Amino acid sequence: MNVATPVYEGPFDMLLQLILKEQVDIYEVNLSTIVDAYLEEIEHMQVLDLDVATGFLLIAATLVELKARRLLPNMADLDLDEELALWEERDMLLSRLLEAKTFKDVAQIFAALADEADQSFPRVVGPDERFSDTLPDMLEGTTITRLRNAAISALTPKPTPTVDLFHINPIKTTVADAVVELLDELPRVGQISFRRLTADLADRIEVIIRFLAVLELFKQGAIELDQPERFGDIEILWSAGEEFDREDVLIDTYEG
Amino acid sequence: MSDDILNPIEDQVAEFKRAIESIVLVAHDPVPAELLAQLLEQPTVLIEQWCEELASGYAEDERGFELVHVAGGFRYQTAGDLTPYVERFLLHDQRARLSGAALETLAIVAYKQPISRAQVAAIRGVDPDGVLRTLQARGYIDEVGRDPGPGQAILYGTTDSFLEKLGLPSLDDLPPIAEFIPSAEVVEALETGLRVTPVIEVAPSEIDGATRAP
Amino acid sequence: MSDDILNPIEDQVAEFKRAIESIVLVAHDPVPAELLAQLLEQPTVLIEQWCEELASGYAEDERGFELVHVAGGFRYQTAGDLTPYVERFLLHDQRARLSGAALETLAIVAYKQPISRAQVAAIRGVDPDGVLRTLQARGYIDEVGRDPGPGQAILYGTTDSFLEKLGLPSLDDLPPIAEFIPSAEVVEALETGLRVTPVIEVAPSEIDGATRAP
Repeated sequence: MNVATPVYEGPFDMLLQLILKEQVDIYEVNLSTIVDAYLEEIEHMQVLDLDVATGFLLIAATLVELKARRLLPNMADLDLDEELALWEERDMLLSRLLEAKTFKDVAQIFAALADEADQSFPRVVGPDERFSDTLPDMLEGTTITRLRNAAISALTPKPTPTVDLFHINPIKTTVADAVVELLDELPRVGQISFRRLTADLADRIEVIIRFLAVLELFKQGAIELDQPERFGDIEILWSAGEEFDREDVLIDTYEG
Repeated sequence: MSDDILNPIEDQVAEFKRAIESIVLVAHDPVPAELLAQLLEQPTVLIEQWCEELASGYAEDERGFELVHVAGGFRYQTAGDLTPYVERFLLHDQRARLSGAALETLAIVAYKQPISRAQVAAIRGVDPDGVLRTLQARGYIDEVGRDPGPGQAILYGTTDSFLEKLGLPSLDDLPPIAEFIPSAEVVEALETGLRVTPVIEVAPSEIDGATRAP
Repeated sequence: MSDDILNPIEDQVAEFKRAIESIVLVAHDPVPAELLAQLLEQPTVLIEQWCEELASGYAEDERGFELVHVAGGFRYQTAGDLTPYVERFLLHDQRARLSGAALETLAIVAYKQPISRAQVAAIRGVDPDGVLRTLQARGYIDEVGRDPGPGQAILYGTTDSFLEKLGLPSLDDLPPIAEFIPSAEVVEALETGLRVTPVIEVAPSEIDGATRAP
């Protein structure tokens, strides 16, 4: 059973995670292991969007070629142009991975900044009724045509906004994935409401998956739950502390 | 805080007064003392006393704002003598102009009234609370009823002043829009257009050949 | 004010600071120092100094609110440690948490703006359409122009709401991107991971299998 497959957000992300997973001893990072792991991950993605597939396959092809070159006993036989092209490919891949890693790290800083800023609530009350006569007419210069156009633009159905991972939609997020995400996130946040936790998810199924993951963590004693009102929001409190054994949870999660 | 010996009760009082300040700061309507009492789990008389102490503290410090007791609750408002500054600011305020988002919200209310906050949110995809409040404060929309269903959501509609400002005799004179709005199916079809989701068969022989290499 | 002799200049300063308090109190959005300078007919540097003095005064008095410089202006907000009280009052926190994908995309737009959809896609390696649409609906990014090249791609940039979301005064206050360039160890790990050094002798048949792969 395939438990706790990391949630990849694209071909770079997948390669990056595969390489960095090997980072225990960097001198043991091995191109062939990486290539094998990469191809294996692609194989696990049973159904792929064509656009997405090309991205993953392009990188797979580059990796395979790199590996092949590494296996060749005699480099002298190679066409020089081909050789250079390959090196170029490799350097490009390397720099893109570095860029991807950079923004992954920035995203974490952003998350921390946003968490801190969220502690304070701004005053957005505006002037009280004593000033209502002073306020200029907001509708001045607004024509009926503008209003009609605004209505048309607002009421035209928008294609369902799929936020996350829609590019690898066929590999539906699993409860196990959600558990992995929560295990990363909850210790950092400490306490959060369920509504807030899922506010950014576009698909109902993703919210449900998160909910099942929360229940799973509750069952494992990693979190405490509180729902002060019926049908009200659920407060999630990380209670497991540092020594919590993540592996235990991961093994026991639902089959996705 | 001036004593060397810590007085826990005094500290607690300071904390409650800070909590009052924070709550009243973000409140759109005057906050009743009873509500503060409930939130802080303290007797109403104490709440009222603390609010008065805060208010006189601001007055002593000659702050540009006051904590006042109006319409059954406490709120912050600007000191009376500063009105000229505030008015000058309001005339410059960005919010004075109707933003694209605000105009869309107003248009939705105009064409779909009576409509609830949640329904507007569903159409716009974002929380319309602030915009609705502004539009209501300006008198362009108002509460026109309650949803009969569970929850009894407030329903909004446009006002006479709205019609007046736009020069419309009645709501029936709003230009029709139905014919300009494509159906959801059409939009979806346009969006997905050429996107295909075939099962990609990664040629097993080639991959195998590659992965089998040591 | 403690002096018996009236100091008109000092009095004027006190008045300006009160005016700042009153203006910021009624504002919906952070008020730029330049706007305050214009309204009060005083130099911006003085405005900024007075705002800082007000802010540190509130901090000294241990008020439940703060005056902060965020998103290019000054605003009142609740003190960070009072979150539980404010949340209890507001009942539910409507502010959205950002997903990992959203944060990464925001990071790219923030540092690379103005940037096109295709450029974001190139960095993330995935189609960013959905995420960009969500971020735009939330008001964290917006279209800031068109690429002059063929195709005239829409260019995105971050908004003031983004700065508010992160609690930053301006884009200049973003941590320098250089700080996030991966460490030498990570670079080496990536480099080693993709290193091509022919080391192993292999049976020719398998090599054929490998090189034929796309």
